[in-house]
Amino acid sequence: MAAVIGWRKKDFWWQSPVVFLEDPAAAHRLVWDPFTVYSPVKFLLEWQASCAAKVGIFVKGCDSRGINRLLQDKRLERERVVVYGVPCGGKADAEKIRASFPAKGIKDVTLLGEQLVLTVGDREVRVAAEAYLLDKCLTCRHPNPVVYDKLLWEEVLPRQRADESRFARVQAVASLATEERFFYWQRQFERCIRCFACRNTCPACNCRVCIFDQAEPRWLGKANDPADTLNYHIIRAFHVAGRCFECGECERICPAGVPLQELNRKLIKDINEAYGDYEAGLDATDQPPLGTYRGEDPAGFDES
Amino acid sequence: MKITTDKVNSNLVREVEEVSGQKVSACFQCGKCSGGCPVVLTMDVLPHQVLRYAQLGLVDELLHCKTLWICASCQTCDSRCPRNVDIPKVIEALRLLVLRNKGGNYLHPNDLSEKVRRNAPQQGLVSAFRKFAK
Amino acid sequence: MRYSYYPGCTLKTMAKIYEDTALSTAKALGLNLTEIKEWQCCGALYPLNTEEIFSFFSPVRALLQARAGGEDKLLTLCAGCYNVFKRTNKAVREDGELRRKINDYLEDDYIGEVEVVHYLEVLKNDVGFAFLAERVKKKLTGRKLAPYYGCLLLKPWAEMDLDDVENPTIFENFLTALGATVVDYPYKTECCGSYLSMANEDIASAAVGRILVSAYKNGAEAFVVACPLCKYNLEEYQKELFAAGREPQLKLPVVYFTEILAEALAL
Amino acid sequence: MKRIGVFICWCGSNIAGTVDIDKVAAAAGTMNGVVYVDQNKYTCSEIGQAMIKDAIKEYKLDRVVIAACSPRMHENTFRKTVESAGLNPYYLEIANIREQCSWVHKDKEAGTAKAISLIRTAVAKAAMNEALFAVEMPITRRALVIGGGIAGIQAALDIADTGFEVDLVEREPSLGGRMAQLDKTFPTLDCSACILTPKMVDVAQHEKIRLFTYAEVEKVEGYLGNFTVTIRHRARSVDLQKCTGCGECLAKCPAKVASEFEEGLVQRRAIYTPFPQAVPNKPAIDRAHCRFFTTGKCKVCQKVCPADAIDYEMEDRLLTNGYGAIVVATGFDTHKLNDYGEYAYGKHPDVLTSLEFERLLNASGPTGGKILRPSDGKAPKTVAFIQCVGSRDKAKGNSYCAKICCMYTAKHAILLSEKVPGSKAFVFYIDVRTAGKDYEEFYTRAYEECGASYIKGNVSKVFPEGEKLLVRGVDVLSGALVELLVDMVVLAVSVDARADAKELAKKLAVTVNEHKFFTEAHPKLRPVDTQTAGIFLAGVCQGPKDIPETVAQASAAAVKVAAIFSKQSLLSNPTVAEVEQKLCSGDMSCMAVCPYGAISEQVVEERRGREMVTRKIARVNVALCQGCGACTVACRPGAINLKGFTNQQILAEVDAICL
Amino acid sequence: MPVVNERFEPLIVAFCCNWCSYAGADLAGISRMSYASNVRIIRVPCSSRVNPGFIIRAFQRGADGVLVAGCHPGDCHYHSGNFFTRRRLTVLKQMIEYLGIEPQRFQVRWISGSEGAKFAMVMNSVAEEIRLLGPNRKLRDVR
Repeated sequence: MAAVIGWRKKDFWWQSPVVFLEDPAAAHRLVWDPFTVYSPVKFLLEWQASCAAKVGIFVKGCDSRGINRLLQDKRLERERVVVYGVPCGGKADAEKIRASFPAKGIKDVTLLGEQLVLTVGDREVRVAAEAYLLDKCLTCRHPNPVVYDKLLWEEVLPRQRADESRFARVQAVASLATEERFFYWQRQFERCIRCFACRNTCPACNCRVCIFDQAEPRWLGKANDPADTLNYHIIRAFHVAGRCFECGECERICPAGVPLQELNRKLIKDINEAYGDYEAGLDATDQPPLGTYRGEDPAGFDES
Repeated sequence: MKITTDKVNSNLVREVEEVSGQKVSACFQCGKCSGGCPVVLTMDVLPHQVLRYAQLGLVDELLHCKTLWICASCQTCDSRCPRNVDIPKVIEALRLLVLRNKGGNYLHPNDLSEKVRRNAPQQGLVSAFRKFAK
Repeated sequence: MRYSYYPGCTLKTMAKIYEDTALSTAKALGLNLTEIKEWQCCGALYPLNTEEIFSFFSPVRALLQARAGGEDKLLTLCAGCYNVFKRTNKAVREDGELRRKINDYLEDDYIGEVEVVHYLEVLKNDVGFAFLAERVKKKLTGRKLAPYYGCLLLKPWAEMDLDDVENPTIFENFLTALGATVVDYPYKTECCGSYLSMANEDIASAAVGRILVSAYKNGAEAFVVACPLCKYNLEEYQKELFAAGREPQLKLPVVYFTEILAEALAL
Repeated sequence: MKRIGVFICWCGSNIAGTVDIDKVAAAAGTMNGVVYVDQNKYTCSEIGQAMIKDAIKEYKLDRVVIAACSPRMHENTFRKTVESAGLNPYYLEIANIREQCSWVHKDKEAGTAKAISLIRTAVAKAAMNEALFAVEMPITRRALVIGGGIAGIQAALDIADTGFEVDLVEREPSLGGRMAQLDKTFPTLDCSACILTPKMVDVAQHEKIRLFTYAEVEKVEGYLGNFTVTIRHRARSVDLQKCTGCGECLAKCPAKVASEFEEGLVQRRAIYTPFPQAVPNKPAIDRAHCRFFTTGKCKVCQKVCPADAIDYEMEDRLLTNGYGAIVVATGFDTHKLNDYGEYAYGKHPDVLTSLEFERLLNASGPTGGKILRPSDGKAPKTVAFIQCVGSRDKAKGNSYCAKICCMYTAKHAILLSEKVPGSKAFVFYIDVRTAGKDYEEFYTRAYEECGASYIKGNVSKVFPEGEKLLVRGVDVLSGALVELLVDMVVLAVSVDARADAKELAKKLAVTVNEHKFFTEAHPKLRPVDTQTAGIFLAGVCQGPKDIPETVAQASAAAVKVAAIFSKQSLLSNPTVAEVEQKLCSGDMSCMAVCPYGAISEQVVEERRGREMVTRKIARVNVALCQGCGACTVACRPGAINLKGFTNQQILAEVDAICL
Repeated sequence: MPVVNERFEPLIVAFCCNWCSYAGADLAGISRMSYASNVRIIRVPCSSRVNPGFIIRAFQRGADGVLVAGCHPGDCHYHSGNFFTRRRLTVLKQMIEYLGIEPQRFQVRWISGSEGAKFAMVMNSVAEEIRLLGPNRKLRDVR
């Protein structure tokens, strides 16, 4: 192994970004804390494109499904990666913590079982972790890595009721009337600045050259036109249809707070209902639902 | 007996389908159910005819037939049905339509014979009352 | 080998001999059966409609008890209970809608973790008929026994999945292991009339008659059964047919397979 | 900038009646890139075409738009026109202003506006049209026929009679297939062997046919006109050159095994010819049962062989040949009865399958053509025939109708009445289906003249009652129960696809349906083609059918093959998919949706920085691609494009049509 | 004087597969079945060639309705293309409805080469539905 990809601590308590370590002596810099939320998976693409050596990678449950995503898309050579699986009890939401505690005083945050331990000044505060976890972790159904070479510790139990909350937001939006739905989404998308962060972080968005970056033909206008923004979001969601494995990074990373999971999960729900339950990222060898069919498939339109 | 458009479109057929979870239109009348039924001899409407009647909306006739009280739910018929129709479930739905009406009970504890009262296993009694009374 | 054990109503009363011989033979074969706590009647019948939810509560509670007891498998004897439990368990495992509905009413969530087995199945798969044959102390050589399956052990086959529904062999192999001569007759899976004997006795009587005559003609000396209701029907109507003089030769004892097993193990 | 010429056709008054041609012409003149506009009363006429050619030369046009009738009508005509003027035929674009405009709109203003819009769209597309070229592909003029039953025999003979070479591969030691097992054939009752055997001999003697028996297809590569097929010639252990077919060995072999040809009713030897009229009439050693091969001792056959033809050392040989086309004719299996315990098959010796009964009828069969009960050798007086065993049964068997059972059961009932005087046939059926020439009459004969009783109702169970069989069912027409004590029960077993059809389909890159029957390219219009060009279907491997249908399909397949071979060379379809290397991520989403197996992986070398690296991308085989474009949508980055219908072209059309 | 409002005439872009629906449109023409002139057809080899990007682009450029028409399931000239179409466009349609676009705006229909009358009827009904909805403003470019 020429390097490992994991997380390290940066200056502030809420920063644990992804790091590439090539020097074994620096291994102590790797951390596992409530903020190691960033997905390391897409860094593998660059690594494998630029270097023939093996690389190690630490993955949470969600990240491991990203590994399967890349494997299924033939974008990864499995034998060139050593996957360290890290069962994950959920990651903390710095915003939620800041809302309850004076940010300045916090020095350290750790997760102990179901409790979050905060060092505020020289005090130690213990609170129930659930209220401070990221929303996406509360609906996580596969906290344990589904593909790995080594598992770092014992598997954790999936969160109760994650199944039921999975489509709750989708159902809420779907229950609105057509016009209300349009205005709801208009309000969401008008904040979008088309920074493409959602695409860039998404392991399912792994094309060498994204269609939105092409000039000939130009599929997406460059001007700040609401219709182009909608175009972007429709096509992005369509491209991950049947392939999105619900890591939720797109939504979490969005600087404008666009609830992209509500769109991704809508497609998942529709596909499951029409074409049978399918969960992306669990098996790298099967065929995603839009790449296959059955003669008796139902249709979402008039087939008469 | 007469088949009319009203009967064919009757809500009762839909109710039977809903309660039973079975599609009566799936039956193509091969009769394999009736041929294998161990208690068919005393039935007035044979199992395949139950489905035929239901397909054509002759539900009234079904609600008054003896067959409902003769079927033993042994499931021989559905285990051989080439169309995957669970006939005992259809008969059960019809039976429920009768039982749920006032005075619809078919069996009362006083009806039991002395022999049954003395010797019958609980399993039989519980089964009989669940089938024949509500 | 350890199992949770669900006896059911009939085995505590009319079919006490079934339970007694089952427990004694199990012990002799090294099977550890623990009766689950606080069980109720399983309902005797699996609900055949889409509207009944409450009928599932009793079997699911019993399955929860079995899970609480810590064993993977719940052993049953009465064919009626076996039918109800096996199908309920499968339905809970496979039908998410039903599972949600049931769990909404129960104290604890059950998702079908326990495996429901019949004692015969345990003898075949866990003990093994070859091993059983070795443990036989008193071979039943020369005994011509007619296995009678009835319906509940086998049907519906997609849910019960115990044996081939038309040509089952588990009873035959069991009896062969005990050294008995198995009587093959085409009525071994034909229904005995079940609960019709409570209300429509003539019908049950006719159904039983055909089974009796076929077994007798094929040389049977006794019936071996796994269901108290089958035993009742086969015995009662045999008496009647005999008394009425219609089938004067018929005097075939009906015994539970556990009684035969106890005999072979010399208990 | 392109130089586009627009030619507007009046089509007499067909277009000019509802479309203001002058107005349209004026509008066309203002469109981007249009340098020339002309109109003509009939553009498809010779004068009209000459005008186009002249204009192309005079005005140096490099793209041509013709606004006229549907491209489905004259696209090829006009492509030739522009080609003869020196342009690539794919520089042409047609605006359909007749079928889709003038003929369907009465309002002249609206019609005119729409015609302008359609022409603008065609102009926008034409500006992006590129030269496309068909690739010329050579043809190997030898056909491969897989399967030596009546379908394969007929296909091979018909191809060979047109003068082309054929290799016929048969898995068993002899030609013949299912038809060889049959006694008489419906509805004429002529003897199966009498009409089949001469054809088998013809195959063996035809100078254009090479017959490979005891051989199987191992691997298939290539495409229409150029398949490369590896055939496994299984070790027969008998040298066909030396063997004279004297049969000495057959009598002396000590190892016995149930005869497949006789449906297990009798035994054959380990060295065997399947049946007396076998072609080639020379034995093979079944090594799985041969005493020498299983125990190392015996060699009796070698000792008795006067021709020294036995060769225990023989090994499988893999031979590879080139073929231009393939006919698949692999036939069917009969349905296994494991799930039908209620019929007591295997429990009572007098419960038979229909194919077993067929052998009892056959003069060369185990009873010499007498209908006798396997249990006691007596002639049955009453026989129950049960239809649809494993057919029309989605619970335990095949959901489809096996098509042939109604007719062969009528035949069995007729033959029973002829062979056992005073006998009685009961036929239990769900529906009787006799769609075929003279079929209904044949069925009528069974119940009217031959005394068969037809009972509508599926038998529920057969109870062995001593020597007899109690058949229990119901007559659904009268509602009466049926309990018949009969001497024999014959089960009309369903027709299954070959158990290994899927493996063969995979080798051939064709598909099977959910029942494992090979899928035709179009259910109505291309029932003989597969969706892989150059591979054709004959007989039951495509779906249940009777002998006349099988023969007809085999001959049809032969014509399809001959049509290919009669061409000088093959031209590929130019509107095929194309991969742009720099965009392709290599995830092969395109491959999953391609119905023709036209997409495969290829390794390409690329410069990255200073070094050369390799990676995998998609590759389109232009010989296989039919140009549907399903791949283009599966490809997220748009790396795979469809020539003639590129993303650029269609987006340009969309932009123009919305103006 | 009463003001006569000009009737709204929607623009409908129809992507038709060459083998069935385009042939159906031709048949409607050959049979002289008149239908709404608002429909503009773009010919594609197979409905599976229709990229969702084309559909969105049409809306952006001002189409008030988009129709994709292909062979009936099982009749695809290319064997399986429309089966993929069915899955893809079901997903797309349900998504854009979820985003608040009226379901009538984007439709998918199976029209065979022999269904000229059906082609005309579908065009009329789609045109009428869209006319009632009014112009597409939600997905249209503002510039």
